[in-house]
Amino acid sequence: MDSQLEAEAFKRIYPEEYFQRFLSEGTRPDGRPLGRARSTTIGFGAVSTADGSALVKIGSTTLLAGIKLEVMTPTAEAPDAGKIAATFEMPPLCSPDARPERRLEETSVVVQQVMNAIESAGLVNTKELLISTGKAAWVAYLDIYCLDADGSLLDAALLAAVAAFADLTLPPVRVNPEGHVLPVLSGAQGGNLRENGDASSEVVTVERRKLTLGAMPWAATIGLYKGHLIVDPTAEEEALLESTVTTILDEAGRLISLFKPGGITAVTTALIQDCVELTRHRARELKQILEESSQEDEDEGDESQ
Amino acid sequence: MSSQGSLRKDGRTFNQLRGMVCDRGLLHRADGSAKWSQDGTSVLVGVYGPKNMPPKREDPEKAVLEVLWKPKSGIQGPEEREAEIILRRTLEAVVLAPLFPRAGISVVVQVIHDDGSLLSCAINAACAALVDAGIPMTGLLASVTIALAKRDDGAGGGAHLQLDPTREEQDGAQATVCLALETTPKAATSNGSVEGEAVVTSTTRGAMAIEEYLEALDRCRMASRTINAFARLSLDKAQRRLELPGT
Amino acid sequence: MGEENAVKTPGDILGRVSEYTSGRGTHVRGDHICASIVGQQSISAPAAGASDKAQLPVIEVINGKERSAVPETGSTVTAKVVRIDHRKATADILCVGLRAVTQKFTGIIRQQDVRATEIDKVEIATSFRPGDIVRAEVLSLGDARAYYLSTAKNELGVVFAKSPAGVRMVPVSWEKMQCPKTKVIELRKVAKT
Amino acid sequence: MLQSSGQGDGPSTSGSEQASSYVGQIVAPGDIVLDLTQAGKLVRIGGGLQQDGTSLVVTKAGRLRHTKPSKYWVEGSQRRYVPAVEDVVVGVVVERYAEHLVIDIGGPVTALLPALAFEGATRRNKPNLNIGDSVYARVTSTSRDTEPTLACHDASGRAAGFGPLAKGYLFQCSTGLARTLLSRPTCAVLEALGGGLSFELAVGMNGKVWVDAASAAITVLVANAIINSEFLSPTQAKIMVKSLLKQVQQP
Amino acid sequence: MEYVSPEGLRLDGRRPKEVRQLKCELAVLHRADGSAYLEMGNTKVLATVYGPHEVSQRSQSLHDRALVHCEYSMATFSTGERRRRPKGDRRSVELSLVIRQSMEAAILTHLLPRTQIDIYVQVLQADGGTRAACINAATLALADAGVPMRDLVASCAAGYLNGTPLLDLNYVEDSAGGPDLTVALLPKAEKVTLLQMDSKLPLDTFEAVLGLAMDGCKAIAAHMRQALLEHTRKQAVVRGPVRL
Repeated sequence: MDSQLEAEAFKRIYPEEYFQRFLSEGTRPDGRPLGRARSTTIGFGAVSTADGSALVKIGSTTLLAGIKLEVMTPTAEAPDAGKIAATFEMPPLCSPDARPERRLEETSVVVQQVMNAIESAGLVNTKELLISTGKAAWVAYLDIYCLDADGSLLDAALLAAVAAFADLTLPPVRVNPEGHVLPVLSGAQGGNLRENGDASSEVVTVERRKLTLGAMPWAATIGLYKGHLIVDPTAEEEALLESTVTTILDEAGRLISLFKPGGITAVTTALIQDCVELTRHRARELKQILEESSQEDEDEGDESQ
Repeated sequence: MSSQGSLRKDGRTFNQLRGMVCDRGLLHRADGSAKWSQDGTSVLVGVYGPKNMPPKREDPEKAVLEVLWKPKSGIQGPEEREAEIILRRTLEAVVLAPLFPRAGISVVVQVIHDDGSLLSCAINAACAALVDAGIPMTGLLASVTIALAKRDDGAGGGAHLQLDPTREEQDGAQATVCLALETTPKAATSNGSVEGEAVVTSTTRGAMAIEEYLEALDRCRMASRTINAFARLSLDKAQRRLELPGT
Repeated sequence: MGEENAVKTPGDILGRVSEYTSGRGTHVRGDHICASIVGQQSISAPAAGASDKAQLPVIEVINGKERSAVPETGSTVTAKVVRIDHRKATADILCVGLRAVTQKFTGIIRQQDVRATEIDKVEIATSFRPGDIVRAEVLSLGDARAYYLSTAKNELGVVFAKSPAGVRMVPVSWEKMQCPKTKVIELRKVAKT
Repeated sequence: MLQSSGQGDGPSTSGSEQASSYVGQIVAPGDIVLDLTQAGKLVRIGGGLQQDGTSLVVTKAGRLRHTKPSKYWVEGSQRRYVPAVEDVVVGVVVERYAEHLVIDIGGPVTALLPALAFEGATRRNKPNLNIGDSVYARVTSTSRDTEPTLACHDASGRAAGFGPLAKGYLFQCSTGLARTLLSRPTCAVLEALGGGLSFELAVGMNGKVWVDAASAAITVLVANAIINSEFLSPTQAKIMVKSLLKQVQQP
Repeated sequence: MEYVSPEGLRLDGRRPKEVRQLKCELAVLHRADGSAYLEMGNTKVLATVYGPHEVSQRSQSLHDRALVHCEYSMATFSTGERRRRPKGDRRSVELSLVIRQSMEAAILTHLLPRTQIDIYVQVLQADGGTRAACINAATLALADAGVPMRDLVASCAAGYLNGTPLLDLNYVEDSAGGPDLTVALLPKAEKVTLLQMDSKLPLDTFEAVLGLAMDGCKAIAAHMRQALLEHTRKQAVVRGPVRL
C-alpha cells in the first residue's frame, strides 16, 4: 500500500525509509553515487566593492565571501604582522528553517573551523599584511555570507575563504612620517582614489599586489548513516545523518583538521582512514577546480582589457 | 623544550596523564554535579533536569540537552560558543534523551582554571556530572588531548606526542588533537570489539601527518582506559559514601 | 486579447468581465480580468449546468507549480503526531490519499474519535505518541486552525512508530507494538494492514 | 509480557535462572550485566537497565540489585524526582484553569490536578487554590508523553489527608531523604522530633517537605533537623535533635 | 564637479535619461519558494521569498489577509567602507518597511488569509539606487514564488544635477548632494506606491524629475516582464506542457 504513494508523499511520511531505499541501491536522492561531491564552481571577484571576493557553489549550496582591508596599528607582540578577522553569516534568506538559534549555532562552528583551517595550514602569512613595521598593517576582514544553505557549509565556506584570499589584492599605499597610511594614485588604476598626501611621504608599496599563499586547505564533509559514508551531504541528507566527519587536507596531504563534533555514531580507525581517502580524492578535485576557475578568470580579464 | 632526557617540564613522561581528581555531588542545588581536575586544569559541571522546558523550546519526542559554558572570567567569546556546541553534541551521543520527551537537561560548565586540555577536562567533568544526576546514558565517555611537540631541529625523529598537555605545551605545539572516546564497558558477554574504542568527537589544531594523527589516536585510546578506570573508581567511592548512612 | 497558452505576468489584461469568468490566477480590475501570477493563460468552456453568469468561458492563468492537495471531509489522510495531551492528539497532515500536501494543515484526533468501541476508556497516551505516523479520516473542518480526524475504524490508526531506541516497531496486536531491538512493548491504536 | 512504562520499568523476554555475576556490584552506564541468550525465562527489569538486543545494559550508575526469581534493577541516587503512580507528592500551583490546576512537583514536566479530584468536589463546589499555594496529592497516572495526573483523594474518593496545605513552610530535600522520612517504622529523626515537639508534616516522594507548627521558631527547627539528618546515622540523628531541642527549650 | 559633460554624457557614459544595464535571474536559490537576483549597473541584490506559510507567531496572524514580513540587509563588503551593521539598525528598519509597504500594495493579500509571506532582500554590492533595486528584486522573487499580485511593482530613482534631470543615479551621482527621488509604480494601473525624496527641488523641476523616474519605472517594468516571460517559457520547455 505504501508503494502506491507518490514519491513525494512517501518521502514526507517516511524520510528515513526513502533515503535508505536509495542507499541500498548505492545511490542518493539526487542521483549521485555515495562518494561523489556535487558539482562545484568558483567565481572570482564577484563583488567589486570588496578587495577580494569569491562566489562558491557546491550543488545549490551558495556562499559569497568578501574581504575588505583596513589599516590598523600592529600589536606590540607582533609589530611586523597584520591579522585576519572572519565572520560567517547566515541571513534568514538562506534557509526555510526559521529558527535563528539553529543558524547561530552553525555559524559559530563554521567560522571557528574556517579560521582554524586557515591558520593550521598557514594559508596566509600575516607578515605579508604589514605596511610599515610597528606603524601600520592590514586587517583582512573576511566576511562569508551563506545565500543558500543546502548542506556541507563548512566545505563551501572554507573554499570561499581560500578563493577570496586568492583573489585578494593589496592596494598600493604609502605611509607619511606621522604614520598615516595614504592611498597611492597609480596611473591606470587611479579610479576615484584621490591623492591627498604631501611629498614627504615615505612610499612603502608602489604596486597593487597579490598575497603569496601558503598551503591551501581542502575540506570534505562526510556523513555517516547506518554504515554508509556519504560525501558532501545536502541539507536534506544532513537532517537524517547520524554524525558527520569533516576532514581537511592540504596539497601535501598533511592533515589540517579532523573535525567530528559528537553525533550518535562513533568512528573506528578504519572509518577514519576511509574518510581521509575520500577527502584526498575530493582535495585533488577542488584544487583542479580552483586552478581552472582562476585561469578562466585571468583569461576573461585579458579579454576585457 | 625538554632538556632532561625524556621528561617534560613538569616531570611527567610523554605518555603520562596529569593527576586526576573528581568530586561528585558538590552542588546541592543541582541535580548532579562533578568537579574534574587534571592538575592545573579544573572544571566544575552542574546538571539540572530532566526539568520543565518553555513550550517553545521543547521537543515532543525527546529531552532537549543544553550546554552553558562559562569561562573562568569575562563573557563568552566565539571559542566558548563553539566549545559549548561541541560539548553538547558529544553528550548527545550517550544521553538517552527519548526517555524524557518535552523535558530539558541543562549542563552548566564553569571553567575554574585552564592549564591546557580544557575541552577534554570539561567532557570528563560533564560525563561524571550526568552520571551523578542519574541521567540515563548508553555508556561512559573519556576524553584525552594530546600535543605534537615541534621537532627539535637536528635531533631528527618524529614529533613527540605529549599526552594531556599543559597550556604551555599546547601553545608551543606543532599540533594538538582532542578526542572523546567511547569506553569499553564491563561486560557479561564476550563479544568485545577488537577495533578499539571508537571516536565520538575529534577536534584538531595545527597540521600533522595522517600517521601522526592515527598514532595520537592510539595513544589516546590507551590513556582513555586509565581515565575510565579512574572515573569508575571515583564513582564507586561516591556511591559507597551515599549508601553509608541509612543502611 | 490573448491566444491560448500565451504567457502572462501580473497586471496583464486578459479580457473583459463581459467576455469571461475570472478563474484561478486572475483578478478583476474594473471591467477587466487581469493576471495575478506568472503563467500560461488558458480558456475553458463554462461549467455545464451552472447559473447564467457561469455561461461565460473561464479564463485562468496557470503556473507550473503544482497545487497542494487539500484535505476534505471524508478523505483519508496520513499525518504525523506532534503533540498529545489527555484529551487529544495533534498531528500535521502530510498526505491526502496518495498525494503529498505542500502546505501546513493541522489535524486533531479527539479522545472520542480514537476508536469505535469503549470510547469512554480511551486514553490518548496509550493510543499515540509524538512522532507516530497515523492514517486517519477527515471528520470535519473543525475549527479555523485544525481539521478533526478520526481513527475509529480497523484500517485506521498508527501505521508507523519508532521505539525509544529509534527502531521501527512491529504491530503485535491491534493495540500493541513491539521494538525488535529492546523487546519493549508499547500501546497504540494500531491500524490493521 | 506487559508493556513498558515511562522508565522502562517493564519486562524483558528470555533470561537466565543464573543470576548476573554483577549483582551487588556498582555498575556504570554501558555495562552489560546479563547475556539474555544464556537460556532462561522471563527477566523483569527495573530502573537503570535496558535491553539491547540480547544484552541487558545499564543506563544509570548505582548498585545492581536482583530479587528472585529474575528481577533486576539499579539502585542509584537520582536527585531529580521522576513521578511514579501512587507516589505521594507535595507540589506548588503554578497555573490555574477552569478544569484543572498545573502543579510543579519538581519532576521532568509539570503535573495536572483536575479541579474535580478532591473529596466531594463538584462543578459548583471546587476548592479555591491560588497560584503559589502548596498541595499534598497522590500521583494517579504517568506516561512518557503526557503530564502526570494527581488527585487529592484516595482510590475510594476520601480526602485521606490529601489537599491544600495552608500556611506552613515548604522546603526541598533529596528524594533519598524523602524516602527515608516516609519509610516505616518512623525514621530516627522524626521520632526524636515528635517526642519533643508538636508540628504538622507532609513529605512528598518528590523531596518537597511541608512543615507547620505553632511558632515560626519550631517550624524552622524541624526543617533544619530534617535537612541535617541526611547523612547521619540514627544515633547521630537523635543526638542532633536533642541538642537542637535544648536550644529552644532554654529561655 | 561636472556630472554631465558638454557632450551630454554622464560619468559612466550614460545619457541623462538612460537607466543602467538591468540584469535579472529568476529562481536562483532552490531552497526558497521564490528568488531573484538583480543587477542595476553595479548595484547587485538578491531577494528571496518564503511562503505563503503558516504565521510563525500566532498572535500576529491576520484573519482577513496575509501577513507580509520583510527584512533588508546589506553585506559588510557591499560598500566602499566596511561597516558592520547590527541587525535592525535604523536604515535597514526603514528600508524593510519601505519594501514591505510597496509589496503590500501589489500582493492580493486578501486571497491568503492567516498566512505569512517572508521577503528577504540582501544587498551584495551597492552603487546607488539600492532602494529601487531591492523593490524590483522583491517583485521578481514574489512573481517567481507564484504569489498573486495585482501588478508588478517597478521602482527607479531620479535626480537633478548640473541643471539636468538624471535617471537612475549611481553612487557617485547619488553622493553629489543633489535631490534624490525614488518612485515605485504599479505600471499597468499607473499607480504610485512609493515616493520618497530628500533635499529640495522647485516644483516645476520636481514634476520633470518625477516624470523621468516614472518613465524609468515603466522601462524597468517592461524589462522585468520580459525576464519573467522568458523564464516561464524556459521552465515550460523543461517541465513539458502545463497540465490542465
